[in-house]
Amino acid sequence: MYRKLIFELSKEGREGHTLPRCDVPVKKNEDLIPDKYLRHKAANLPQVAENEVVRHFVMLSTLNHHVDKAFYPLGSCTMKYNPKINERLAGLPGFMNLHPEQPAEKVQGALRLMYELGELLKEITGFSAITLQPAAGAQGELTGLLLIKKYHQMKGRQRTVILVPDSAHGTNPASAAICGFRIKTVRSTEQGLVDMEDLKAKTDENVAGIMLTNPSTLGIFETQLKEIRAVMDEVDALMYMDGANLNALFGIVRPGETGFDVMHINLHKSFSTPHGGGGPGSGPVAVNDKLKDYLPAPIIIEKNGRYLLEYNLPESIGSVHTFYGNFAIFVRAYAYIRILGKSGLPQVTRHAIINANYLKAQLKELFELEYPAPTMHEFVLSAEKQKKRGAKALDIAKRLLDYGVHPPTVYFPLIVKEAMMIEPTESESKEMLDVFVQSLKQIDREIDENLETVLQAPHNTPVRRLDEAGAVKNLNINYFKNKV
Amino acid sequence: MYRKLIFELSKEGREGHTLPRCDVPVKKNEDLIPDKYLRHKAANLPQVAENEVVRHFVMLSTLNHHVDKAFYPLGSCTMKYNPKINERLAGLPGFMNLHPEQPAEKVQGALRLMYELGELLKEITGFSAITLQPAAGAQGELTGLLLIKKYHQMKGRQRTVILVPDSAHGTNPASAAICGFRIKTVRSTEQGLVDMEDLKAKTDENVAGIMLTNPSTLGIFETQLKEIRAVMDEVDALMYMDGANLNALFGIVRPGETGFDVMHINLHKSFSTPHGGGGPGSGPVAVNDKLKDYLPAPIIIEKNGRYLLEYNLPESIGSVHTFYGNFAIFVRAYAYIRILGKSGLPQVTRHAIINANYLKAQLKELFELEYPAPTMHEFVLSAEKQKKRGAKALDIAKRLLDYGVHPPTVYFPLIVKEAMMIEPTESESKEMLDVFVQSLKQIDREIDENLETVLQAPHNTPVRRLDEAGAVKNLNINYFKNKV
Amino acid sequence: MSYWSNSEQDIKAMLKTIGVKNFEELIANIPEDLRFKGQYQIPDGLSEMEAQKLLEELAAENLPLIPFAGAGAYDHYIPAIVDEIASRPEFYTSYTPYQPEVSQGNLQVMYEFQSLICELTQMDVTNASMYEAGSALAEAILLALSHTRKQTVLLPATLNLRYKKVIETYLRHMDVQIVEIPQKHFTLDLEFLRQNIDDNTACIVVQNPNYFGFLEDVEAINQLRAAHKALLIYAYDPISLGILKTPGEYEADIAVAEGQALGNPLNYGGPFVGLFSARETLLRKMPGRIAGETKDVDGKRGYVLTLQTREQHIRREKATSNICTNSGLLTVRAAIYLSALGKKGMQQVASLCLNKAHYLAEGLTKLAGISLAVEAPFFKEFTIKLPVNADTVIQQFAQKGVLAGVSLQHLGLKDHLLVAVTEKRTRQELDHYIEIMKSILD
Amino acid sequence: MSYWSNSEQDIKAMLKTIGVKNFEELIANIPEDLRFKGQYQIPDGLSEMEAQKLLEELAAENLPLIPFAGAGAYDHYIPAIVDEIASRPEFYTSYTPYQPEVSQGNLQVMYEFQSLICELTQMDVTNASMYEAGSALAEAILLALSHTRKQTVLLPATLNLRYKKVIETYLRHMDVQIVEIPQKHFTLDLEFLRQNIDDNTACIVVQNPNYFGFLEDVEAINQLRAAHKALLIYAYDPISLGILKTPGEYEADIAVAEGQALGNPLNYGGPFVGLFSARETLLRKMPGRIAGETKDVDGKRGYVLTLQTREQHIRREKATSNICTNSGLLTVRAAIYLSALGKKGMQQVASLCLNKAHYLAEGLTKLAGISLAVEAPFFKEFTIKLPVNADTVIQQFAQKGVLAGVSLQHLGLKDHLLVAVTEKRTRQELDHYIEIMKSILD
Repeated sequence: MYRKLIFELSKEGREGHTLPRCDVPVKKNEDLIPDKYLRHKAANLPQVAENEVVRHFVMLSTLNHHVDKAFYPLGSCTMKYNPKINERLAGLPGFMNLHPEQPAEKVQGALRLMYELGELLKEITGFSAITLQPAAGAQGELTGLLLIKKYHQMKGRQRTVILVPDSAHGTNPASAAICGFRIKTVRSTEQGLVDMEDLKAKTDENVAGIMLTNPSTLGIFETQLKEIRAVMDEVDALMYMDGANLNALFGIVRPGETGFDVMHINLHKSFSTPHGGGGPGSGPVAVNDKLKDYLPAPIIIEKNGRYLLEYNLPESIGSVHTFYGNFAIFVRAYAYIRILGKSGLPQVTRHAIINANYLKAQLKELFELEYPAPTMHEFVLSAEKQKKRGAKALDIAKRLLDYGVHPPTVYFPLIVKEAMMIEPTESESKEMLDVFVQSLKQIDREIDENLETVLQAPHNTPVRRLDEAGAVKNLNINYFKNKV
Repeated sequence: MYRKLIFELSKEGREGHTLPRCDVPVKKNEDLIPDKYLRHKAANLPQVAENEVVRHFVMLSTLNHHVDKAFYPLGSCTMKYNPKINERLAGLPGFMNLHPEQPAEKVQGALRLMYELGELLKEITGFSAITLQPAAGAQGELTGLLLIKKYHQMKGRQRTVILVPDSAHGTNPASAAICGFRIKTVRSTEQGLVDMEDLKAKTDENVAGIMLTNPSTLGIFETQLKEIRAVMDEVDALMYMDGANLNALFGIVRPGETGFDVMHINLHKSFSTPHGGGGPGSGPVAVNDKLKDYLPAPIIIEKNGRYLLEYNLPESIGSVHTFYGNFAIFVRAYAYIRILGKSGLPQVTRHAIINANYLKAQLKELFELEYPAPTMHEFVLSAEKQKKRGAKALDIAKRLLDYGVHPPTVYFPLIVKEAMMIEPTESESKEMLDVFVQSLKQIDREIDENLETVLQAPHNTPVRRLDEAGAVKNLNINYFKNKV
Repeated sequence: MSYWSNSEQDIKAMLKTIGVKNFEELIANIPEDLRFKGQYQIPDGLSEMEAQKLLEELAAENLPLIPFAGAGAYDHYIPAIVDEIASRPEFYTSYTPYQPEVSQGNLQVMYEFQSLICELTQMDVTNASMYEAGSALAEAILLALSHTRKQTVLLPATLNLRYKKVIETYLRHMDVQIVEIPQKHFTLDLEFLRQNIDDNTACIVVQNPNYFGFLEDVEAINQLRAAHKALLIYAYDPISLGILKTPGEYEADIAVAEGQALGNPLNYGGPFVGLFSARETLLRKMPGRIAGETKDVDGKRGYVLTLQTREQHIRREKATSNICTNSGLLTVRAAIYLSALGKKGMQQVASLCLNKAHYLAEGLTKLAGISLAVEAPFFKEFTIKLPVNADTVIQQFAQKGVLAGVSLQHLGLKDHLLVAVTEKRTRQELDHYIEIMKSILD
Repeated sequence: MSYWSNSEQDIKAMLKTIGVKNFEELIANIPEDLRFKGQYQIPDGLSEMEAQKLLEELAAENLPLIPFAGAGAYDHYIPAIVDEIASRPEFYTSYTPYQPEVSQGNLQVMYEFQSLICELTQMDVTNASMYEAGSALAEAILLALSHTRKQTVLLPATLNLRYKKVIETYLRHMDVQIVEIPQKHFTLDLEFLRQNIDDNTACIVVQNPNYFGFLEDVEAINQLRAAHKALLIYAYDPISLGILKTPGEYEADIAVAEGQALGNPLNYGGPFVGLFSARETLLRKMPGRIAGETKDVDGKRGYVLTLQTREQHIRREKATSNICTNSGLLTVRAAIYLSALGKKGMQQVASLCLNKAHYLAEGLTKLAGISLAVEAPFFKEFTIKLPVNADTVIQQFAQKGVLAGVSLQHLGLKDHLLVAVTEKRTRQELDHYIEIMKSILD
């Protein structure tokens, strides 16, 4: 099969795009800019005809698994269906062609959309204020932690520790570290909940707050929120919720009412905006009254039906985005919420939870279920039994590729050995879930009957198992540097 | 692999699209329309969720060969690159959302575009008048023949015969037959030209005209146009040019200047509008002064910079399209012509002819070249030699599929045995042509070394050789009828 | 902008392989006196950016009005997935599935499209599409003439006049008598039909809802034509079949429709897509391509073009029709549309049209001087009689950004206006329409 | 509208398989006092058609002005193929390539993107993107601080103020001293720099062309920073590198840019895409994902995420950055843009911007009372001094549908206007701009 790099298609003199003629008098570059500022050797960018550029990238696209192809149950990633209408709406010229420095009176629709999206998210999460700025969940975490830091600073104290359960997303400790916090890990109980004894033991006057993912990465709802709140209140520490799993809570729980002070929301997870092969996402941060004055500037305010960007926020932590956040993602999330509406959102959660439980019911015998607590929108199995029979979680994942479905997230969370973290989302049909179950059962049989087939998998993919260690050893991350 | 019918995905109660609530008072259907007019059993259309509808059709799409994938050298089909800008422009709301009954003063841009497209096509073809109405090449032929018929009728005579060379497109005789003409076939010479003796022998007072494809389906330019014209003039018969191969003539020949009275143009071939899996196309018909008064109504006229649809054409043959033709295709063709412009169009032809000759030069030894006359944009090889060694043109075509390229048109034109009609178009790069040559050479070797591989081909396609006879014998062309 | 791939350097190498010095040598056989010697009198080429600006300016010279016009072109909502999928190059840059092994996508969609239309219409067989309704009706008549070997065609005055013109063009050269059945109270004159149908009648074309939007008494027509073994060619609105009796139930021999409403934009009248269905007995003479199910050598289900012996590339002058390229991409759109709306959606969209059209009709006929052209049942389109000239009304509406409808002036009905209402028209727009009309009449 | 697949019938069957009576049983563990008992106070759901109408109305409340504003967001032409390809669900509905065997499309594009940016900048290594320029610069500084283990960061007043605010937010909690280098004649004050740079300086950030559009004397800056082993963080405009000297040639340690200009729409400021390149020596501390070439078990070339030990899902709190989701889809667009324009196109687009910007500047400075803020070389953006308040000028231009530029009021320069000109601005638009300005001043 054809599989070239765009650079290998390049041939001197070919053209992929024609620029317009210059309709003003043309001067030489060096007549307008002193020579010492000029580049003397052109970048050796590809020279490829338009037809070939199109074929190249179309071909590359077909090598990807994607939501519109088949099941994509990556735990914690919420690979749900991305409604096509949202793409159409985000592409409206009245949104797409707006310069961010346009005067407010000429962007009232954009500001209103952002304002209303904020109001909707506040209503859904039960918080009283919000910033839409953070460009992704991890930046939302950073923002939330800066708010917590500010809270303590305003009280004149230096708090240095963030508590993070061992089931947390990897970004949680990383974000806390970037804010200059030390991380203390809190153990989970056998039920997958926060170990209250461990929590109490680790909570002292150095603690700024705790970061909880709820439901946790085990897909388990943390039922001890009131108790955790009480522990935090003793030292006036705050509670941060990683909202990556908000998908599981619509209509059931509003985090702002359960003791949390601040949370981030992944619009590209819970609110169905596309993942774009790794972004852009969007990570708004909602807070309660304790933190609202510290939100990043600008915020959008409404005055007599007109909308404004308010920069004059003396206690703000500053800005985390060059402009106002990922506006085109807001358009999609806004459309999604408005289309589903008041009763549709709770249905999303209902379907997501039922789908997860339906899978779990059929797989919990086949695999080990280390945490048998009630499952929300996702759950974690262990392939320990299979590993003993010769095939690791990784092998099972690779073999699933041959069955045309994407494997679950594997080896995460770290507290489950041979973890397989499965999130079907509400979009999937019973039939698709059944195909997944059958595939796993078949692979399980293959382990006994034809182990090599599993260990050598995948067989039907564009490339087979790739040498990741070799990639590090013989590092080649730049075509031109490598060629030199 | 998943390969279901949309009907097999259907499950009671699933929804693929939600209609808006009725915002006017709702009455029952039977309160507004008497029961005897109503359907009592709903059509058993699929019930499939949006996500699954998307996946179904996306999956189906991936089973198609297409221009944006690889080489597609179907002779006579001109599978050239379809510029993406044309899709963007045809989708402008100011074009796409226009109702055809809008008053002329509110569609000036559309009318101007149609008028200017007509002027451009007249300039390119050398004719003096044009209709854009015909929806495809075959309908263009029909229109042209009706014009020829009208011409003779206006002269008070009944002409019954249309001359068609044996190298003609299948639609030529079919179109003539539908107009009530009898067809007389004119032989080709060994050079692939019209046999002048045969032509003269068959030309008499019954002949209404001759239909010529130029270059012919052999890719050979008919050099005897003046001579043919002279023969036709003797009986006042007209000359029709099938313009399917106009791609080969830009900047070299203007058909209207070479003796033809009427021609059709395939916008979806020469002017790069996409083929849409079999349409829509567009087949404007250009004529000289002899025929201009008979063109279908309406035509677009310009008066003081304003554009109008003129219906008052007393000698018009009528209409061949409900409205004005395939407007969205006009937008694409217009953009294409304006982008290439005066000197770009001749380059199109130059590249198309060089590409064809480059292939021919490398393949004429491998295969038989029955007509060695100079090749324009396409040429026809014969796989007679290969057939003798065991593999027919069909086998070679099927084997080419395994190499990832689409085969040429095979078994056409009928005058070449084991014909393979190859049209590379100007879009293809030298490298792609080289891949094609190498593939054919490889297959030729396989005939000797591994004949079964060729005869059993294709091997790597979504399905393998299909039972076409079985399809006719056990006719199943309607899922519901078959299931009953 | 250029769309060829090779550079002049490549060309040089290629000419060398060919064995010529220059391009001119390759075309030296073309006689001098046939050569075009000048330069095209057309503008210089443009960059993509310039072309976009140019075409945007042209598009801006059009003002899409809110359409209350129908008459064969309807402003129905197009679900986003239709655009999303049909804009895949896998669909729009492919061609006729001459090699079925690499065309299963198009072939299966053709098969599904045929089946969907069959189920919607309750007809036996459907082809893979025609250009649009007008020429599809003409081809239906050609089929009826060929099948019955009779010479008279009955065309009612309640048939879309534009369709009629295309039919006349297709039949003009033939030895066929076209009898127009006049309208009476804006439906087909049954009495006239009774007197004019005879054993020489090949077919009668019935459009239902008819051009004026009103429902014909198809059962009565049917009785008359059955007595004379004339074929019934039934022209329908596919959206209407969400709730209206089907051509199959009316025992139509051929059912034809404009399929634009099924997920295709207005596009100023084209490309549109003709839907063509028939009784099984007419199958072998049916024009157009047909996809059929079969198996491959491994026994796997697959689809091919079938019954190709009807077609011109095999039968040449003996083909049933000359149609070749059709409206493939629009059938992809229609198949997606029908799959997305499904059983329930098609009923709902029809019901919405019905209710909204009646809401508007009721509102309008409350205005002094306006009445329905006839008190007959209608679906989404209806004709009203105005106390003023319809063309003037249309012009005044246009100034307010609304396309009021289609004037029936061309039928000599200067004060009649044909109004269509789809599910897209909101109550606000309907009320606004009534307001404008009121202000014009005041 | 609903986007779940299963019907209530399916749900019934599934609950049975699960072994519960109803959904409520599945969430019975959630304590009552944590439950949300009410109903969301948000509107009822909408059909797709209603949502489209609603959003179209919102979009219509925005009036996209013809932008002569830049300041970090530029209106460059986006070739049609960029939209065509990036709108394929294969790209936009996929995610981080955790399973490289079924993600070779995204991985290879990442590798190509990295290589394209390396070649454009003449830098050694590039990551697979950051959110946007502001936070990318902040991360660059974090990297410099970590690498040098020094505490002072020099930020010139000629840096985009919005970037500066993000940087300050990221650094606020750290034990770092930010020293602002003032501007002098709208470029960085070299004398101040000379006096304030020392061995404790971790890095200096230089934006070139700077916020005001003018070119900095990077060589002079470079000499100063080299003497103190401070890192050079170089913020560039990727379009400018078609003709301007590269960060690589200036020996930058880290080069950062806003990549929006490379085929991405303005989108009211986001999503944008941060370009992040560095010297090879900084690679192991570089934030963000990186794709690398490798082989599969059959020896076939393939691509994987590499150097993941820098990343948070493995290193957790020891990660070099917390960035995870980035701007993947925008890098696909940038890769297509750079591939389509290619070697020649990037030179041309830069040259067009250069010429047009100078044409406008010349035209404007001929008007009485208008001058360039400083007579320094500039690329596509420049600052002018007006005889009137810039905000007023902007308002008056806006009434004519033109975005005149960005006011520098926030820097205390009320009568200064920052104007950007891309290749999209036609001569007619430039002349129109001059005309409007003239009429305001008259």
